Amino acid sequence: MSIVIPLLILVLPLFMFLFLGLAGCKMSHKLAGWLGCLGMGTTTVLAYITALTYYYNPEFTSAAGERLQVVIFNQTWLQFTDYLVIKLGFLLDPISALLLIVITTISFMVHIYSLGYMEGEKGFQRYYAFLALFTFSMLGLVVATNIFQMYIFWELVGASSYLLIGFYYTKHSAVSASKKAFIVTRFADLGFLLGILILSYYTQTFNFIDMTNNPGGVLMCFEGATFMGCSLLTWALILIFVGGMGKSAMMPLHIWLPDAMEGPTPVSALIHAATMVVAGVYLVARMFPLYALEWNASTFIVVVGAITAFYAAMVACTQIDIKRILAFSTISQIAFMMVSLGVASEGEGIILHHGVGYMASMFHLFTHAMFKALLFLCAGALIHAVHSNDYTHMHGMWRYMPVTHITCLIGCLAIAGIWPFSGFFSKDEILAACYSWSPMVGAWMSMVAALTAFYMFRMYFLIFWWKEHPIHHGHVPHEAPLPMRIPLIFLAAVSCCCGFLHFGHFVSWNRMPYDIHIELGIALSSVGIALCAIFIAWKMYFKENDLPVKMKNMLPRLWDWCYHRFYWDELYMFVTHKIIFNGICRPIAWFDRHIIDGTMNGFAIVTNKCSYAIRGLQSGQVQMYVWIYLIGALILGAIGVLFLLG
Amino acid sequence: MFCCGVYGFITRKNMIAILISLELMLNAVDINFALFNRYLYPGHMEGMFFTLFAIAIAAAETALAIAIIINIFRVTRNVDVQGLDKMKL
Amino acid sequence: MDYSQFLAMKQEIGLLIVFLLVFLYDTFLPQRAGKGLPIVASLLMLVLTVAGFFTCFLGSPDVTAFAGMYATSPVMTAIKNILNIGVVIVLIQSIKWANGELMIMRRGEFYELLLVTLFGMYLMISARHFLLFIIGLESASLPLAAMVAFDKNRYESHEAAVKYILTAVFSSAVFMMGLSFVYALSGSLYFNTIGYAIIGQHSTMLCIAIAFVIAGMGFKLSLVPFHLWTADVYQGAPTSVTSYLSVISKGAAAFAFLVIMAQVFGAVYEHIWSWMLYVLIILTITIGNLFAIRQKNMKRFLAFSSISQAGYIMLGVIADNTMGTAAMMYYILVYICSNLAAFGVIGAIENATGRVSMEDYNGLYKTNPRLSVVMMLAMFSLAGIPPFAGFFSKFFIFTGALAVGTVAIYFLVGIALINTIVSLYYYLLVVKAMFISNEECVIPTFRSACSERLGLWITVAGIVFLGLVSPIYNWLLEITAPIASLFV
Amino acid sequence: MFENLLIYFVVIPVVMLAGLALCQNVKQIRAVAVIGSCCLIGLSTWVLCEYLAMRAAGEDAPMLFCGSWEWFAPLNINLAVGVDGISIAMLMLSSIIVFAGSFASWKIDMPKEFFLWLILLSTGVFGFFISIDLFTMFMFYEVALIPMYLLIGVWGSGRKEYSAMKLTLMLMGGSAFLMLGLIGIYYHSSVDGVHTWNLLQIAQADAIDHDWQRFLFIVTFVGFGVLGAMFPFHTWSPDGHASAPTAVSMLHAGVLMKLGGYGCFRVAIYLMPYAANELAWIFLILTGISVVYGAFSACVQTDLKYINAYSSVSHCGLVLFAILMLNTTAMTGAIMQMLSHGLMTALFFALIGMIYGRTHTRDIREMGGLMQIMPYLSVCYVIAGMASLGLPGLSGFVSEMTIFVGSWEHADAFHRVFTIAACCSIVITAVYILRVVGKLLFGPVQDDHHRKLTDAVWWERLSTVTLILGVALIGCFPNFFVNLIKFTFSPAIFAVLGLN
Repeated sequence: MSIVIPLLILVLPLFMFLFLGLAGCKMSHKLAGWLGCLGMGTTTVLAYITALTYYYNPEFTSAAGERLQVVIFNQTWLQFTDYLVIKLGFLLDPISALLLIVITTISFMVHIYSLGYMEGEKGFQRYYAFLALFTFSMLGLVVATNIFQMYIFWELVGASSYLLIGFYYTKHSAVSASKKAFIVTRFADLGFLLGILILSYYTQTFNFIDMTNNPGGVLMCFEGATFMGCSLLTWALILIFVGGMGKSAMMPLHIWLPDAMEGPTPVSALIHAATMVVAGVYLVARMFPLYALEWNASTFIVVVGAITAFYAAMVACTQIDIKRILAFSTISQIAFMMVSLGVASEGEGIILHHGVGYMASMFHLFTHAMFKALLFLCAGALIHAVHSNDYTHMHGMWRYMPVTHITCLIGCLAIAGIWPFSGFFSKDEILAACYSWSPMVGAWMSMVAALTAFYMFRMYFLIFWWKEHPIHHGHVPHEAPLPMRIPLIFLAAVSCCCGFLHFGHFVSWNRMPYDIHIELGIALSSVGIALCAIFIAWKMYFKENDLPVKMKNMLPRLWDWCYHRFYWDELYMFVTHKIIFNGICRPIAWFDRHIIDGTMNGFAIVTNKCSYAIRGLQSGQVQMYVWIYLIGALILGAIGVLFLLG
Repeated sequence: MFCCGVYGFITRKNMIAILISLELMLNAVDINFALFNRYLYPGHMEGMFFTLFAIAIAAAETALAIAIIINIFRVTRNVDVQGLDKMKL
Repeated sequence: MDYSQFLAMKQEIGLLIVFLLVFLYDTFLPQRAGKGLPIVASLLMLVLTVAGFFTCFLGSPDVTAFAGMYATSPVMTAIKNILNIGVVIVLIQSIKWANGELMIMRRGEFYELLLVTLFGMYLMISARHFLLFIIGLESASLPLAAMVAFDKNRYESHEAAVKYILTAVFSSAVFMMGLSFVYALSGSLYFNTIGYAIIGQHSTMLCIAIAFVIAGMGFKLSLVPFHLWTADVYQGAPTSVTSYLSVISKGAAAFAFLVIMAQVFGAVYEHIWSWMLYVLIILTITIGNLFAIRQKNMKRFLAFSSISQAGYIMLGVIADNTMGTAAMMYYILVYICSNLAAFGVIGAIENATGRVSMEDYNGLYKTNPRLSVVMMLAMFSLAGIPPFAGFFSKFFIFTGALAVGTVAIYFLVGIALINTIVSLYYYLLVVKAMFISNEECVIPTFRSACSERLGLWITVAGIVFLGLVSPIYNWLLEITAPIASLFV
Repeated sequence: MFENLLIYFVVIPVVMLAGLALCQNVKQIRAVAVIGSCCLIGLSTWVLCEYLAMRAAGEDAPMLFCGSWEWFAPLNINLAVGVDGISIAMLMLSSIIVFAGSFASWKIDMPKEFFLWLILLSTGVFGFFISIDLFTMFMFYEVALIPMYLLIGVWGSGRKEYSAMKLTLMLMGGSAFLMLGLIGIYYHSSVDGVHTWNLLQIAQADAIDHDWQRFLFIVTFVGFGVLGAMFPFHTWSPDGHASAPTAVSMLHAGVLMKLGGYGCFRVAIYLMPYAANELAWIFLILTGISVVYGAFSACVQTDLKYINAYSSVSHCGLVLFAILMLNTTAMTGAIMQMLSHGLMTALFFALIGMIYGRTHTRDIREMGGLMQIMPYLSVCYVIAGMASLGLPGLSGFVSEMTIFVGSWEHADAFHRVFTIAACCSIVITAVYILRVVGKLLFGPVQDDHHRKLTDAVWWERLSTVTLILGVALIGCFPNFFVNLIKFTFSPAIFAVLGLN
């Protein structure tokens, strides 16, 4: 494949960023918006060309049917040692091609959507510049040929996320949310960095292909290197996963994601639902052969994922802010993907069930990106209409926003896992993988799936039904403008039908084509459970009634904890402010000013004191002078004698 | 004798007395030289010569010192050495 | 008697001629012409200096005269020339003061006394016998007492003179006492003879003798604890005399001290006096600095600064090698320039406004930028800041000292270096006063006299070029090379 | 003598000094400053190109453009010059910052005196970087230090007299140690009794015996470490920077602090490899502390300059930390960090100066929402912040990563622990940078008087753009710089590794 198109995929967004960033302030909003869309559209087309060429051109398939990993280009960027070299390159393989499609599609949709949503906002051009920056970084991340390139773009993605969350920089909440997001992910990235350092120290390479194609060799490199009873490889993988936890908002590093909803809603759709947050999943998938080697690491992933999934689902059941509900739902769904990756193997390199977990995870990544972006964009349309994030200000919206209503319903059905919507297929595979790993995990995840259906429909009913819309000040909600409707419809369509894709043919753990089997038992039971959950939600929230309040009063403690997200934020506040800020920083600053500085000043003071102390010597009395003179001479003689004898 | 001179220098208040003490010290030196010459090295006369010169120098010193003390006396009407502490510390 | 021996004493004789000419001028020319005396004296000194350099460069051989009592060599010629330069600058700077109202009657005496002390210093430097040395020493210090008392109308001047004469006599008594012990031990007063005689002698008496000799010389050099007169005398004496005292007298004494220690007591360097000097140097530098920190009177401040500078000069003695000697001579030369620049400014300001307190210098840069810049250069040079000469001299003297190579010397130099920080502090205080502090009653803008400016220009040139122009130091090193035999 | 290009790094500033002394009005002064600094940038670029050409031609001497002219011949003191990749990088950095600094002090009071001192300072800096003779190196080092006193004392703000005095005394204290060390090196520099001050010859002879190496290493490292803001000798830095005028902070943090790191490498480690290998751990502890300690301290400061000063302590600590790792990668990282920190901290101080010049306060609690009022400056500030917290594409990332990868090459627990601690600093850095950015630039406008303020004018823009370009250039094309620097290390490192 020629180098031009892949290169353009990366360069075009970067150029748009620089161009809009530097020249944007001289343009009109409209021009900037259209330019942004045009650039993104071109990128999307190029990405599709690349991905489809990759999937369908036999050139990229080996004789055995295995899809090849192709490095389109790989340019040395920074050379540490002879072996450790950061290269900037373009790796084309099934998952990166998949992500290329996902990212460009969603990004393009968001670009179009924002034309309507962000209309008239101050800093419109800046917004598009940041979107372009984000897209560039995300694309760079997924096509990374080596782990350090991924780290580079990982950081860039974090920074663009920071900029976009803090887009409304005059709002305190937005500023602190962006700060929180950056710092939490930074903390996680520290783990990632350490993981990279450990891994590269032993393997002497950053290259993904070198590592993943020869997991045995990697294991050899780590021969005998242990720390606290675990192989250093495990530690490295866990640390790298910590990076993924940060970005993908796994417990306990999830706290930034709900707050990140302070950003504009399209941004939430793009970054905090569809693309950036799955970077962690992508990272693990990228390194899957290594994780498959280490039972400890993959089990860690499963445990973290399972807990997070349940936790986020519980919390989502009680939230009021629709974006927060969606945020927690995102956390929960990503946890699904993580679990799925974790359960794909059993350690020692043994892949379970043809690696269905891996495939399912990627599949869910794909479908989730579509329907979650859809849901967020719907939420954006609603917010655009009522100027509030709070569902208590919505209710009964079906009457006013039919398109939004229908598309949102499709999104909810998809996420709930109802046949024939896309979520059904991917979630089913995940559950199947879980059951084959351990029935307990399978049951647990089924429960979470039920919860998912419940809280999504809780939200749906509360927004669109429940009771008549309370009209304030004669403000009647209106349907979203055209630029916002197009993406909704497009994504809804995709969510409806992409489940029928033969996903296994494109993506599998060993890149061999693989046929998906729907396991009827699991499929039926999970749909059944989901329907039950939807039924309960319907019972409780379709019409205004006092069931929710009763429920709440029945389990007040639980409700409280869920509502307050199990007080994680407060815990973090306590740790950062009380312990780190007041307990470490302040004492250090005090120590510096008073002890260190005091010592230095102390030298000066002591010198001065000495100076005053001895001033009596200079008494002005000649006799005193002579006396000192004589004593001095005698002492001098004594010194001579002393050294002479001693 | 040297020690007496030193003692005198340190304890006397009157500058003239101090001057006399100084003379004592110088004379002690002279005697030292003369003695050493006479008893230790009777062959040469170096010590003796030195003594002669030292006496001359002592005289010059005394003259100068007295001149200055008189100057002081003119200003302060006093020859008390402990009063001379306008400049100190 | 071979009268050709007098030829060895070219410089002394030149100085005598100058002295006589000044004397004759003063005595026989009418009162009106008295105003010309300072200029004439300066010119004559300048001629002498130039002539001295000629002898220097034409090559003056090592000569001894008067049965070895007197000796001269290129090194000694050089140090005398260095002193001459200092004297010329002092004389130029004092022209205005000497032409003041108060001085009309006594102008001549000042110059005569000054020249006599200079002669004494020459003798000290060239003496190879303690008799001659004592004569030099006394004639270098007694007339100074008269000079210190020169300001008849100022009480401080008299007080300073009394303090000076009493301590001076006391110290010379101690010194001679030490000599008498040395004599008792060696039976001779020739430097060489004593040097040979005391080889292997490690008696308590020798220790006492050396201690007394060091004390006597320490008085002239104002080493702690023999320094106590310094501050009072510097403050009390007229500025010109103070500057003379602080550089010329100190420089001559330092060199003489070096000769005595190396030639007479060289044999017991390691056993006895190096340790004494260690202690003395540490005390001198530290205490000098500690006192200097608090001083408000500029002259007194410089007095303490010069005490600590003397400590650094002593590093050249303790080095006990040619590099140290050269560095010491260089240090003296640079010190002359820097200190005279400082005293020149102080004198100029004192003459113009009568103010000598450090607070008076606040905001000086606003009104008298040039004077402040000169003062700043002087301070930087004294503090050892490159690219000014003081840096080089300090560096070389440390280099010379460290050639000894023992742990003790590293320790000593370390302490000396730490003290440079303290000294930097108080030198910067002056700079701060001039450049940073603001004051209501700033010294008004004034134009200093031509002579003062000339003197300052010379010193500034010295401060700037003495370091950067390497041949000067190279030459000093070259001429000290032959005396390597002195240090065994 | 004048056929050697390097000598012009000293000649140009001296000519500038002379020119400034003759200037009559502020226009001429600015002209001299700008033309001179342009010449310096041109010269350093020229030297860089020539250097690369010579290297490409296969020249493999450790230093190029070597020249040596006798000065104090009996002591073997020469005016010896020579450069390798590191020095050239430093020269580039210095010339850029002098350039930016000249523009940043466009409207200073008493411009003549100010620029005289500033140029004298840069003379020292340039002279230091081109010297390979310990004596001249030391001389230029001190020349660079002392103008600081007046620059801060006269043109500074706040507790300027105290800070200026403290800074000068502490730095001179460091140089006192240094002088002892350098003379010590001189006396042990060769076996045959012909002592030399020449770095290359000393390194080649490798004659300093091990006991002395230990002593001299500690002394020289501490001496340079004071300037490199090594814990616990860093306290001059916060006060000094806080009181200094803009251009001086820029030059001081940007260039002068680099003298410390450069000296530690060039003298302490290069000449005493054995002791460096043996005693590095002492200073690793200290520098490791300063990395984390500086970052933590910066978190609670409220004065912009204090924040930055502590951040400098942390970043410069990283420089020394990396140098002590004694391997090529980490040392390359150290030099990269010097470049990077030099540029970005200069940018920071320039911006702080510009903001302070408008709002007349540096307390972040009294400001807010500046992004709405002065978008240009604020954006620059964000870029500087991003560079500081190590965003890829800007310089900080490159250097930090190189350092971490290099440090990680030591597999023992001691090094690992300190490396991990150093890595942690990047998180803390993010905390304090974002704290400032959040409080200062974002949020609502705190003080309504600030609404009237104007954004940057052209000279301020020029000054900042130059620095941002530098930061971005290093961040985007690091390999060029890394290759430039790396070649330099071989002899020094082999010397160290040979002992292992």
